[in-house]
Amino acid sequence: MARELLFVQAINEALHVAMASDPDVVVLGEDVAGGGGRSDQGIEEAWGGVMGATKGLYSAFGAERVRDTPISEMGFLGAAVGAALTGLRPVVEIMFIDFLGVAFDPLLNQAAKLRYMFGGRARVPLTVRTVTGAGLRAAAQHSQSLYGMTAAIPGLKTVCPSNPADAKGLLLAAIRDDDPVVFCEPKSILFSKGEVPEGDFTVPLGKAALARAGSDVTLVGVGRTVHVALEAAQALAAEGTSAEVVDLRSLSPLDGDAVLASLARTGRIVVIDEAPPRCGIAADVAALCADRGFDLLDAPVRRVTAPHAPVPFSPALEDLYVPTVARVLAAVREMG
Amino acid sequence: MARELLFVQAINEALHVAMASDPDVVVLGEDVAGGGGRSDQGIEEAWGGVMGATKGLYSAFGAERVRDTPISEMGFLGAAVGAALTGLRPVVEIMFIDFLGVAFDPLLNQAAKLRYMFGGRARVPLTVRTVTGAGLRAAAQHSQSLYGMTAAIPGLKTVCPSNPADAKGLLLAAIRDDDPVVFCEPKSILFSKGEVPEGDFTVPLGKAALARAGSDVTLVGVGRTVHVALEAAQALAAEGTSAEVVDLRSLSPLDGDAVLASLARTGRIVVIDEAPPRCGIAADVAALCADRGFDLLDAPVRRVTAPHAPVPFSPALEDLYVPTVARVLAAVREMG
Amino acid sequence: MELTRERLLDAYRRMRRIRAFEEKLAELVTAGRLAGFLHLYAGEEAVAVGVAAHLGDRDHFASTHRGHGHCIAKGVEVRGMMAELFGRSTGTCKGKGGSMHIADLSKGMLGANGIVGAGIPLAVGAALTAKVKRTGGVSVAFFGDGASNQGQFHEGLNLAAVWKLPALFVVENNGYGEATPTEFVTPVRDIAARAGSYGIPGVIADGMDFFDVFEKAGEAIARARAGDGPTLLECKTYRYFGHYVGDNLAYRSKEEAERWRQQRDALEGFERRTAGEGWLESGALRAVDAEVASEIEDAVRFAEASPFPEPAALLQDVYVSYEET
Amino acid sequence: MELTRERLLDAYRRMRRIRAFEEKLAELVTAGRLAGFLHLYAGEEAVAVGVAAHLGDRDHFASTHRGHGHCIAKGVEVRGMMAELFGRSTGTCKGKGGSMHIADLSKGMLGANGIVGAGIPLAVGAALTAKVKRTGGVSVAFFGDGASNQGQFHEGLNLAAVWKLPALFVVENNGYGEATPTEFVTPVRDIAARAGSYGIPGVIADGMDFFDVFEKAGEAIARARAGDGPTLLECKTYRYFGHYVGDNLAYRSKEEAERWRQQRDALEGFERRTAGEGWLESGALRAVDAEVASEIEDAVRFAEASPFPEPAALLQDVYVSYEET
Ligand SMILES: Cc1ncc(C[n+]2csc(CCOP(=O)(O)OP(=O)(O)O)c2C)c(N)n1
Ligand SMILES: Cc1ncc(C[n+]2csc(CCOP(=O)(O)OP(=O)(O)O)c2C)c(N)n1
Ligand SMILES: [Mg+2]
Ligand SMILES: [Mg+2]
Repeated sequence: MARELLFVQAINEALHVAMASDPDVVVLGEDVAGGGGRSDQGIEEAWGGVMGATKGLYSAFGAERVRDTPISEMGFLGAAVGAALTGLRPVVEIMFIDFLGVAFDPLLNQAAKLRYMFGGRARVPLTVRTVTGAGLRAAAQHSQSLYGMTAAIPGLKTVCPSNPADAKGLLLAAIRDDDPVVFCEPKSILFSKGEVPEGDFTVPLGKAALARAGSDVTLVGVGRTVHVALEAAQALAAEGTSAEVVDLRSLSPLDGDAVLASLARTGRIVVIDEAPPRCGIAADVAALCADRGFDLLDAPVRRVTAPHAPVPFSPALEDLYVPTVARVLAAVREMG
Repeated sequence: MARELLFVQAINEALHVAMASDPDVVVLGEDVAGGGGRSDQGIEEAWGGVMGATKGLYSAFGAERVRDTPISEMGFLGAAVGAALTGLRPVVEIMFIDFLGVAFDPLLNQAAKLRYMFGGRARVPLTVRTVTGAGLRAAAQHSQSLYGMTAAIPGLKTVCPSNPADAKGLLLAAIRDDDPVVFCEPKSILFSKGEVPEGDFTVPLGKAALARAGSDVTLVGVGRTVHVALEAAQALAAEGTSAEVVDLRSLSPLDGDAVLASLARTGRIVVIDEAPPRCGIAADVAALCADRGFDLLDAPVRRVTAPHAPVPFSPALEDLYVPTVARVLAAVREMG
Repeated sequence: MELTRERLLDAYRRMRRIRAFEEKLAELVTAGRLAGFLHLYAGEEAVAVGVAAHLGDRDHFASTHRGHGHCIAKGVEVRGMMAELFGRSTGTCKGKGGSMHIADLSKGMLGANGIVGAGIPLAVGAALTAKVKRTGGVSVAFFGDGASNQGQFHEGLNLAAVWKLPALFVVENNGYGEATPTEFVTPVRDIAARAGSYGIPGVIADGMDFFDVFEKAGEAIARARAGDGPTLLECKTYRYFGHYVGDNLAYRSKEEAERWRQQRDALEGFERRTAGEGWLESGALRAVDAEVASEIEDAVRFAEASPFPEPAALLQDVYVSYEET
Repeated sequence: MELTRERLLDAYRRMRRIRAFEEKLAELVTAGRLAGFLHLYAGEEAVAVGVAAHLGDRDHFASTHRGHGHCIAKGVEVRGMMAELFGRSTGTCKGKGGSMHIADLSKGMLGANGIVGAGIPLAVGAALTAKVKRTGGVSVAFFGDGASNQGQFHEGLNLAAVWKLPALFVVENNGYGEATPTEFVTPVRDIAARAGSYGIPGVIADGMDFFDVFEKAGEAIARARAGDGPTLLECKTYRYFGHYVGDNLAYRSKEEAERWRQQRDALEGFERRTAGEGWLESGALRAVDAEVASEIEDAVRFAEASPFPEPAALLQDVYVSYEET
């Protein structure tokens, strides 16, 4: 039987594997060594990242390759782009995806565009790990799911795993990919467990996973909402409705074929996303269905998303903000 | 007969009207006074903005209200948020929308969220004017159409006029609105002419315009692509197809009812946008049709957008990048 | 400004209120009665209060993730603050902001802020309003040593300097940004030295000493009000608790923390000084302590008895002027 | 590094090549033969060439919107550059980048950059690579006075300083950011003073004097190569043309521009000095002038004769490793 790890431990393991197998991999970010390396004060390992994802890297790989950065996301992300351009393979931690607000240019105008602007004569093998999503009472500036914005940018790739095994395999794939990848870790499932293969393996970028097979309706999820979809599918099964669950995993490239293949089997589709509805992944998948999947559709394409509002702090409101199983069930039932 | 103005002159006129009618309106941005005010050197008015949109404001309203800023978009946009919060009504020029890369936080995490986070006990009457779009050989970092990203952010409004009259009326509405508004000026039509009413008038935020009535197919455009749609409609008319053209004008709030009303008349829809296809306005409108408009659809929802690529410099490639009339015609014809 | 007995007692009350508020929060979280990310200000009281003692409601504060102290110093009511932390509709922000977003514009409090460095431009903007509208107000941005490495620090100070705005920039140098020691990430010992980049005064104060902060902030605020532009004031200080409640503190030694608490505590220092000079007798301070303690208990009771927001609040106040679509 | 006759001639050739390239561009645009946003470097030649004279292909340059001079100084071929500006497939970037994005990693040229300040972190990253991979390389970021007010300047210099990276930051202070005079937006006269914020040396050079730039850059580069960290080098200079070709120049007087051209010109100064010291005779320089002039003519012919990119190029090189969907 395979062993179980927390999502965050799977990330940690992937980082260890990546650093051990390639000396060009460096890890940069706030508190990634977390004040470690002060042996004089008896402080060798300290934090290992605010979530613990980089624990042990400092001891294993040293100060040259595991670097606590100043709180200057634009500067160190931009530096990582320059490092990637010249021969390193940086893995950068942006503590919360919300902080792309102060670090957007290196992704939007540099990492994503340099290869194209330079006529293909450059590579930017950069991975940006970041934490996404609501559910932890962290309020409006620490709870966003901004992966729709990075998926919108040509030249970037974006992935968002829903379980520890994919987290490990996709992170290794992302680090070894020669294009810049934004790697999203949903904070609400960061401390949940799952089986994770040992050793070195990758999950390909750009491929969705069939999380559950079914025939009456397709539920599409991303990260945490895959679990919402699975729970809803279980509840629907009890009512005699057979739901298929597609875990997008990669948001760019998007595995449109997998979505359409599922739609061909079911004829009905609900897209579930933690982000607000406008111009996000849910709209994107819906648009795909309305175009290439039009002839397969037996019912309107429904979206169960957060509302068009910032994330509220109050637990009473935050619990209403995130997509729930009940809302998915209601959407499916309404379709008839 | 009403007089004709360039789009940029209409903007300029709106700024004059806004500043004259409200002493709290201030204009901030790079080169908005353009080095003016050095009477000792005989330099009273100089640039008035790189596009000339702020010409004459410095002479008319003085150094206290018309301010050349350092090249520090995050700083002065953030300051504008603080000023809006405390009683001014700032109009900020971000020279090209691409520069939101270095100025995203004040929009994403401050302007858009403060009112909500503060329980409604604050207002942020801020207008951000910015230039968008391709077509001027300005390459990948000066040609983006990022309004899908701002429309995705709850708490912000986003508008993008297609003609000088709307430019004037929407800008006055945006400045007087008590919420933060991103105001997009498509650079490819900035120097094109149109009739503009004199004096003080507004065009409401959140309302689309019917640019041309028709019965066979709906063409939805934004900014410059409204003109692509109108040209395509004319060509289609010659073939006996009657196309209706909807000018979105407001991207957030989106006038979904207007889109659906048109779809109800035509049963077929093509959305035309200068931005790449993923997670943008075109996908958003398509998703709306696939959901609330599903029963009205007689054909797949087609999108004519830029490709999923950065904007190339070479004129030979840039001309292929932007949506063309030919591609719109092909999309309509394919629908049968 | 003269430090009358009344003003001294008021300063002490604010410092004690901050301390008691923060200690109560640590207790509530540890007991599982309160959730959320809480960054406590205990230890740094002299900074916020030393500055606030010069200001009124027309003046503005912009704060940080570690904002409770600034709020209390600026006069925000603790009942509303506590209810906010409990996510109740009676909170300062109706429960929608939480710890990192408490704001009260009626008191000139522009908000705590979850984005490191983001409060700086907000304060600059409030100073611009003061200048353009001639309100006579001064605007203060508080931020950490870590924040002084952010672009927003540079851009904000540059803008305020070049426009000679009535602003004060207070950097609270507590030696750490989360777990990372300042010297790992900041190549200068004194952040005040960065004032040189903007041609403005850079001043260092003992952030554990109310009187030192009071004096130096007073000079800077007078300068700002006189139209002579901003000042960068570095206050050397220390946070007693972890970065947030729950922090394992693996990055600093127990001894270090004990040393600051025992040798440098702002409240004890205040008491020694005011007693030594014969300004305040200890009975008066104990009376304040008792009042504050019951205030905080009352705030907790108020918070816990308050209702959560109605579901409709979810979609309210996204905008001033349009309905949700 | 010793300035041999060969090195002097090489430096002169690069400066002349920049001047001739830029003058040709102004001519082509005015004649309507060329489109695009072109920011000309003419006037500032001594800066790029004075720095580049110390460097080889393992060393990196990160540049700005005003990048042609840096590219030429770093050894990028003018044929490819000219073809790039004409949008041809034979361009340095196959016509896809244009003036603001010319890059040639084989020459250590990390690219011009359309985002003011964005080249700074890129250079810092290249310096990190040099340090981690022990290449012995040094990384140089060029940027304007205007860019020194950007957050990326602050964050980039701080990072390089705290990590003691082999980097050099060259601020080309030409008195304007677009139309706005430096003193409108920058509260210090010498941008070199900002080095104090990072505990690194801040040095001022005469950006119109190749020899002064050469000497001061040399010291900084030696420091960087020795592992002693970065330097901020401010070069006082002037751009002869407008901000871009087409600029109406309403923001500066004709006399000011004439004064710089007539009294401070880098090429003339170089010739006076090398002639005065008896290092180079004017015949040798005129020979270089003639060679360069024909090189540039050849480049224009090459560019105009080159094909535009094929339509398929539109979707190529968005990614290394996936097909367009
Ligand atoms: C832009 C941004 N980056 C990172 C964080 C995460 N974070 C929150 S507080 C903090 C440390 C701040 O250090 P400092 O400015 O010294 O303030 P202190 O906590 O010591 O009061 C960090 C890194 C954030 N909230 N915002
Ligand atoms: C982030 C950003 N803001 C604004 C601009 C527009 N812009 C291009 S060049 C320039 C002036 C730059 O001034 P400086 O740094 O002094 O360089 P110079 O042009 O004088 O060489 C500006 C404002 C930009 N390209 N990027
Ligand atoms: Mg700190
Ligand atoms: Mg300049």
